[in-house]
Amino acid sequence: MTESLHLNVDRRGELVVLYTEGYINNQGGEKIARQAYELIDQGHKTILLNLAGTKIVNSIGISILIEIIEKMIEIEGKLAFCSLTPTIEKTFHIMGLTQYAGIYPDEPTAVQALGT
Amino acid sequence: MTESLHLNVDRRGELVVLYTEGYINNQGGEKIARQAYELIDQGHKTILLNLAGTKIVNSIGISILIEIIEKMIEIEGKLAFCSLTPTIEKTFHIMGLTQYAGIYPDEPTAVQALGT
Amino acid sequence: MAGTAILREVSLILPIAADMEITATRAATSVAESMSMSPDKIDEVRMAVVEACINAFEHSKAADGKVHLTFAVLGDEEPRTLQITVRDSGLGFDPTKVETPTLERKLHDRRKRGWGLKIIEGLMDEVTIRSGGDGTTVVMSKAI
Amino acid sequence: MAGTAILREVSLILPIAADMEITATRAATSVAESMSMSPDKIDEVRMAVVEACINAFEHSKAADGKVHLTFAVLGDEEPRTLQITVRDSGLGFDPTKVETPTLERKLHDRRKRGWGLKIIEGLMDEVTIRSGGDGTTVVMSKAI
Ligand SMILES: Nc1ncnc2c1ncn2[C@@H]1O[C@H](COP(=O)(O)OP(=O)(O)O)[C@@H](O)[C@H]1O
Ligand SMILES: Nc1ncnc2c1ncn2[C@@H]1O[C@H](COP(=O)(O)OP(=O)(O)O)[C@@H](O)[C@H]1O
Repeated sequence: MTESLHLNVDRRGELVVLYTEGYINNQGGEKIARQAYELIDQGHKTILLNLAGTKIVNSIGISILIEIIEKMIEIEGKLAFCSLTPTIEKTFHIMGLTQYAGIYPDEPTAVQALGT
Repeated sequence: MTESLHLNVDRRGELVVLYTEGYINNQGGEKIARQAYELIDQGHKTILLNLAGTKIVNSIGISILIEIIEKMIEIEGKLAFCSLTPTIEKTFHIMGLTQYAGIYPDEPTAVQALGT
Repeated sequence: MAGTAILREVSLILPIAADMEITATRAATSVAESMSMSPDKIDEVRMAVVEACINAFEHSKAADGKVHLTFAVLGDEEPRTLQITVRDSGLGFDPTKVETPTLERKLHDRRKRGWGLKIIEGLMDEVTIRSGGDGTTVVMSKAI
Repeated sequence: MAGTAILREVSLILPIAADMEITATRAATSVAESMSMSPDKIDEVRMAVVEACINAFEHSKAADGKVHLTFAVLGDEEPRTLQITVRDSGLGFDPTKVETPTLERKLHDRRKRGWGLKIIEGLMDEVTIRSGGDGTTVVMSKAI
């Protein structure tokens, strides 16, 4: 198939970085959400999604990410994003997502800003 | 435009290596031919076409390469190819081009075989 | 008038099937590249095409199971605008009844979806939607 | 019978214009990837598609200025074969009158061209050509 999403998890204490590779569509979004809820259940409260490996998303996939943001607000955690393509970043702006999730140009900047 | 061919020339005494980048169609083939005839006029008799940067060709482009082979036979020179995609190599076999031009997997092998 | 003649047009008919929107984005990319649109703009076009396609896939219930696309290069002498039409022969909907989503509201809503049209409008220069009993046609364009 | 049902079909109409064969190869790639064809085979399909398109572009003189392609995924339950049709409504030709080229002869000929059909036949599993006063249809297929 075209591109099914791959996910790599890097646990760094409280912070977890999730590296995506491929299309964040319905299935891709679900995969990220399953992983995020597992991490939240394990006590992690700060998740950084590094999207360097994702060149394409759709609104169904992003809607699922909004569910994670909602959960994070509930538990007073944080979901942040880094290394977005200009189009994905623009899309997040269009949706107003930038008000509820940190968007950083690259991983070092994100990690520093998240201060974990 | 989609892909107009770029050509890099590396003169190494008698041998000249031409590096192609892009689509070898009508215009791409003509560009290679113009360069090859210029080199032949300058006295170079062995030309290696390194196609590592070419993922697509068409039969019009290849036909123009056949003109170069004809010219090489005339002047007792050599045109050789290296670093072809499997499909381009298969196409050269289908056309019988391999009988009149050396086809090598990579540049070192080609340079050694051409013995210049 | 500038920018109104169709210089070139590519048509594509896709079956309603998983990931077929990717095929649409590739056709869009080819046509956009052929008019030397910048890579960033091409990428925005691709995203808009994805959204228009998945809407047709998901909502149209088109009996023929197809989505029809055209990619038209508009211009005078030079290409100026890429105009993309995404058409289905499905149930249609009333675009004026679609609520504009806001994240604030969506965060408390059960339904997080409903972003496609807003994204399309945000990424393309012009968007018009015609929809009725014989289906939906989204016409969207972007200047190079 | 195995391999005869059309599981999915994508249609593409291209204008006769420079580099438009690239758009065709991208559509072919998408459909071939969706049936998990190997990259090497996909690449062979691409080359055959290029040749069939440039033939139609160059020789058909089709009055509508268009080339019509379909990419059909054939199979039983699983996809088995990619069948590509390239059709023009041009002048047509008599395939039986086309000489099979050999490099030996071409090296001494003024006309070095004439390889397209041979390449298509060499790269695809099956090729049939129908041609007449109402145009040319090349149907070519490759199993995954
Ligand atoms: N092609 C279509 N056919 C029928 N209804 C559509 C079509 N496109 C959009 N709609 C309707 O418009 C609504 C909003 O679409 P959109 O903004 O893309 O968000 P979503 O698809 O996530 O609901 C859809 O829920 C649907 O009711
Ligand atoms: N779609 C077509 N319409 C009309 N004539 C065609 C078409 N395809 C092929 N032909 C004829 O068949 C000949 C052989 O085609 P081909 O093997 O592809 O080589 P070339 O295109 O280089 O001549 C062409 O020269 C042309 O006369």
